[in-house]
Amino acid sequence: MSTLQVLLTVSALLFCLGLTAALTRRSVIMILIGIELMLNAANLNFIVFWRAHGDSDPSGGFMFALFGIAVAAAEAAVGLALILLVYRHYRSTRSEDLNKLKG
Amino acid sequence: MTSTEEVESISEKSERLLNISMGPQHPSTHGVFRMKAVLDGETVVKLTPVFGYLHRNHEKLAERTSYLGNMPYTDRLDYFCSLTNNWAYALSVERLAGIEVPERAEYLRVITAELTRLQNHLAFLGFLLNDMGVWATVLIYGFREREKILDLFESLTGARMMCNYMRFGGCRCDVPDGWVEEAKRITDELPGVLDELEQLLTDNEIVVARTQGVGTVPGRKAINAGLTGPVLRASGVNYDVRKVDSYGVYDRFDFSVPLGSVGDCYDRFMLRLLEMRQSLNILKAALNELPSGPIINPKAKNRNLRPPAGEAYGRIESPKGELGFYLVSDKSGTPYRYRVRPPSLVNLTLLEDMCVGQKVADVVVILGSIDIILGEVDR
Amino acid sequence: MNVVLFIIAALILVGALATVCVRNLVYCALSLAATFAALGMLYLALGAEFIGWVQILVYVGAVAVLIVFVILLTAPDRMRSVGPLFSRSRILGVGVSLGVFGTIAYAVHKSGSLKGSLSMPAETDMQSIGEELLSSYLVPLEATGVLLTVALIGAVLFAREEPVEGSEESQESKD
Amino acid sequence: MWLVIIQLKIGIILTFFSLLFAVASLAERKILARIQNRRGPNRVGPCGLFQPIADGIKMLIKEDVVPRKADRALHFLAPIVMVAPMVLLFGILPYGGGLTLVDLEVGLLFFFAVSSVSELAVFMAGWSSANKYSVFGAMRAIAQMVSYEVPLVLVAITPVMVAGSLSLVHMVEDQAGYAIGVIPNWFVLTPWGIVGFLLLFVTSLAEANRTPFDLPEGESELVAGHLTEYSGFKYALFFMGEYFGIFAGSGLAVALFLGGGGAPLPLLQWIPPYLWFFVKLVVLVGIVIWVRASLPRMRIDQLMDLCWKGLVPLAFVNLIAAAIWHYSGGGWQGWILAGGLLVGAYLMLNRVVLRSRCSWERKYYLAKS
Repeated sequence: MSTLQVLLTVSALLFCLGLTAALTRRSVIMILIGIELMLNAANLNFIVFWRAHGDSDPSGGFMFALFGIAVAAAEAAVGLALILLVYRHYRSTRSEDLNKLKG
Repeated sequence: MTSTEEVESISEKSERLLNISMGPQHPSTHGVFRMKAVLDGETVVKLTPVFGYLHRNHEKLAERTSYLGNMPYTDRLDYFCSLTNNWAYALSVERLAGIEVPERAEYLRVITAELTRLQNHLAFLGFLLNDMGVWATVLIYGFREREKILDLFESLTGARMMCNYMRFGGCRCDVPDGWVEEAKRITDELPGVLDELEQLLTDNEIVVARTQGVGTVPGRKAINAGLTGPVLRASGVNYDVRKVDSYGVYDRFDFSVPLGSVGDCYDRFMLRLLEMRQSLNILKAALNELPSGPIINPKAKNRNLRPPAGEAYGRIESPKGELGFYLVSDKSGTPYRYRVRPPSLVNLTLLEDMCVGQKVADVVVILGSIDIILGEVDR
Repeated sequence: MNVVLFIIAALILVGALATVCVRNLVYCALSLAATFAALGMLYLALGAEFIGWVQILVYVGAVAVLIVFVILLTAPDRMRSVGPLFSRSRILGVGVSLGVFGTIAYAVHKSGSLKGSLSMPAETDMQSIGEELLSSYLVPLEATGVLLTVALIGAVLFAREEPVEGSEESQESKD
Repeated sequence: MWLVIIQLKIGIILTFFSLLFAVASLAERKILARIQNRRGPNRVGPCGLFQPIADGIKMLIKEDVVPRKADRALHFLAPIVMVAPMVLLFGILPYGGGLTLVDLEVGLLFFFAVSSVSELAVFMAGWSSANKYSVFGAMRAIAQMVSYEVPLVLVAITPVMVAGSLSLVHMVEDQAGYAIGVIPNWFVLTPWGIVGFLLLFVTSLAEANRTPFDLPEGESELVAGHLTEYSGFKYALFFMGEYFGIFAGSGLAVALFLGGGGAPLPLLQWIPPYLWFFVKLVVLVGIVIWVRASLPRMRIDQLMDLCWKGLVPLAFVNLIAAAIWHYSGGGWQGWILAGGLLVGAYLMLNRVVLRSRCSWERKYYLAKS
């Protein structure tokens, strides 16, 4: 396997670990953490491909990763604010307790 | 809101409330005082003062001790102001036994009481600013001046803090040579120091921000809670035992009582500064007019005093508020009942009302602005 | 060079694994921070200096700290939690993840265009990044700015506390 | 060969800052004492000069107390996570004269990225101690550091904009030279520069948890905040991290606004630049100590108000003022336009922030009877 493939596999593993966290953990915070891991895996892909195909497009992947980080930061802020709101309403951060549409 | 509703609303929010116990070992509770605080984030929701950690059985001890033997115990009540404690106790025993006090002794009592007020307020400013986090700077400036006054006490009474100076019918000893001149020199220096403190503190933006609007007590509420002293006058109530009772020879001096308008920590802090200036006026006049004569009524009996049966209440304006001693005599050599009305304790009654809704950091400032001494709170 | 990359990659995977499996939420958040830092190191090692430091600044310095802060706010007493760690759908979740991983890994392994080695990093000095951002990427940049502002306002609105009955207001009216 | 030189440089820089830490801890006590009419430590060695050594020995041999319920691993790691990034920061400061260790192209970004790691250390310390005061202090510290990072970065961007580079070395080069032959071209001598320098100084005080922003360890309410359960050498490490943070912050201010190693007068250029750098740094550290002796602590809501309603808007205005200054060529028009903008913004913000709570004017009556 080439280095490129190894790095892409790492990224895939990272993504799947994030997915596992998001799908299986009970805490809402852990779901958010899983989503963050998945976003990071995507960013890693951008950087790796930028390194691999930098000759044709010298800044595309780089910029994509940059915007990805900015958007992920916004996502984290809003997500955590939502978790706070949910916690205030339900007094819990376990996903199973959040089963009502109306409080 | 009634108390049951309050409890319910507290338990409803309880999951995000934080119970902390400030004290009895805590850097800024002025001794072994404890506050059980319930916090919602930074805001105080409920606060319960707990005291008694320094309880020494003062009142019961006094009922087993002779009248004169109690005098040194009173030093230990408010250990910053032993001379005013002495005076309040002596005053009530004199009322109980009907003892006259010679004029020179009255003047000496006024002088020592006002000096006590000055040194107490100087230390108060320092401790209050310490509670705001100035790392002892103001405290040590205040202590520098306080030391001079304590030196005066030492040369007069032999002790710096536990003076044990008053006797029934007068004072224990006369002033040593040059004492009056030294006292005059120190009183002449103090206005400059006060100017300096006022300049540094009253317009300091952080001090203003930390104290204005913090722990506000409206005048009527303060009266209902029985507050006295600068804490009451900061709320705009004109009540000063020196004016109301004009005990001793206070009616001979020209001084006024500073009054605040809002009743927050800033007013309490400013009132102390203003009161010190009035004290200086009294001191200056008293030192100039100090009459000659005996310092103690020769007919007064101190040892083996057996006052006639009855009761008496003597009160004075101590630096912290109205300090009173209530005595009941059954003609024996010891008081039948001995009760202290400590201003520090009574002024604490509104602590929770002042603190609820404020931030945690305000609690220590409010406590500092009330100016308590645990020796007097717990007795 | 490759050895360094492999070590960092191993760090990332160990960190991510710890994040997913550890019971204590605080440990999860801290190992997440470590994973982020290791990712930043990987970017540095791959020659993306700017992205690497931005990654550490944004993820370790802001996102991880925010997560930790929210953990403190929501479960102060329950951080050493009891009860099952995973939800009822854990087997399904792991299955889905394994399926996704299998698909991607198969594609990566079989793809012919990925056999080549990494090329030299393109020249990315700060000057050119800045100029690119303000020329060809101006619209995305502005859009990101708007998005961040909206997110900021939204987060503040969400997290803002509605005045609780019987708190300060009624206290004041009582006097 | 270059490896030896680099190691030599690292050695010099680390030795200098460790020594400065010892001297500063003594100087802080001495200066505080002088300001407070005291003498300060004067028992160990001549004039108390060996006090830092005695302190160090005491800290080293002191019992390391860890609360029973504490999380031992994190409790142990927190001081290390605190100090390590702070040491890294010294690597990129532009001392000049060949002592500069690394000239990172993204130096400023590196600075903020690495220093933001200390927030996690504070959290680890507070949470692992299993003490309510510790957690409380840690939450305050995180809220404060995250908030003050915003104006800090905004202010640091202004010189980046004018110098056109993130490299600290490049920024110092941009401030070299003298106007009219005597006045140095430091950024602090421009309208946006002086505002930026003051903002940077204030925000670094807050980032380093120093008075008047030392709420996280505000001893009058929180005992010692996140440091409550620390003793012995772990506590010393935190103390060291705090000091290193102050040094690094002062170094950043020197590099961004005070011309790095540039001499204040052309006449004094024979003194090597790194000496000038260290002189400026030490002066700033002295001011930090002076501030500690003279200001009370702010309250948490006032702290946040100051940040979000005062410093952040002012930092934005400063950014615009710097742009105006840059495009107006920096002459007297620049002074009038940029200076006017900043003064106007300051006056407006002053009204908004200060008027919200204080009523300044108070009336006191003197009752005669």
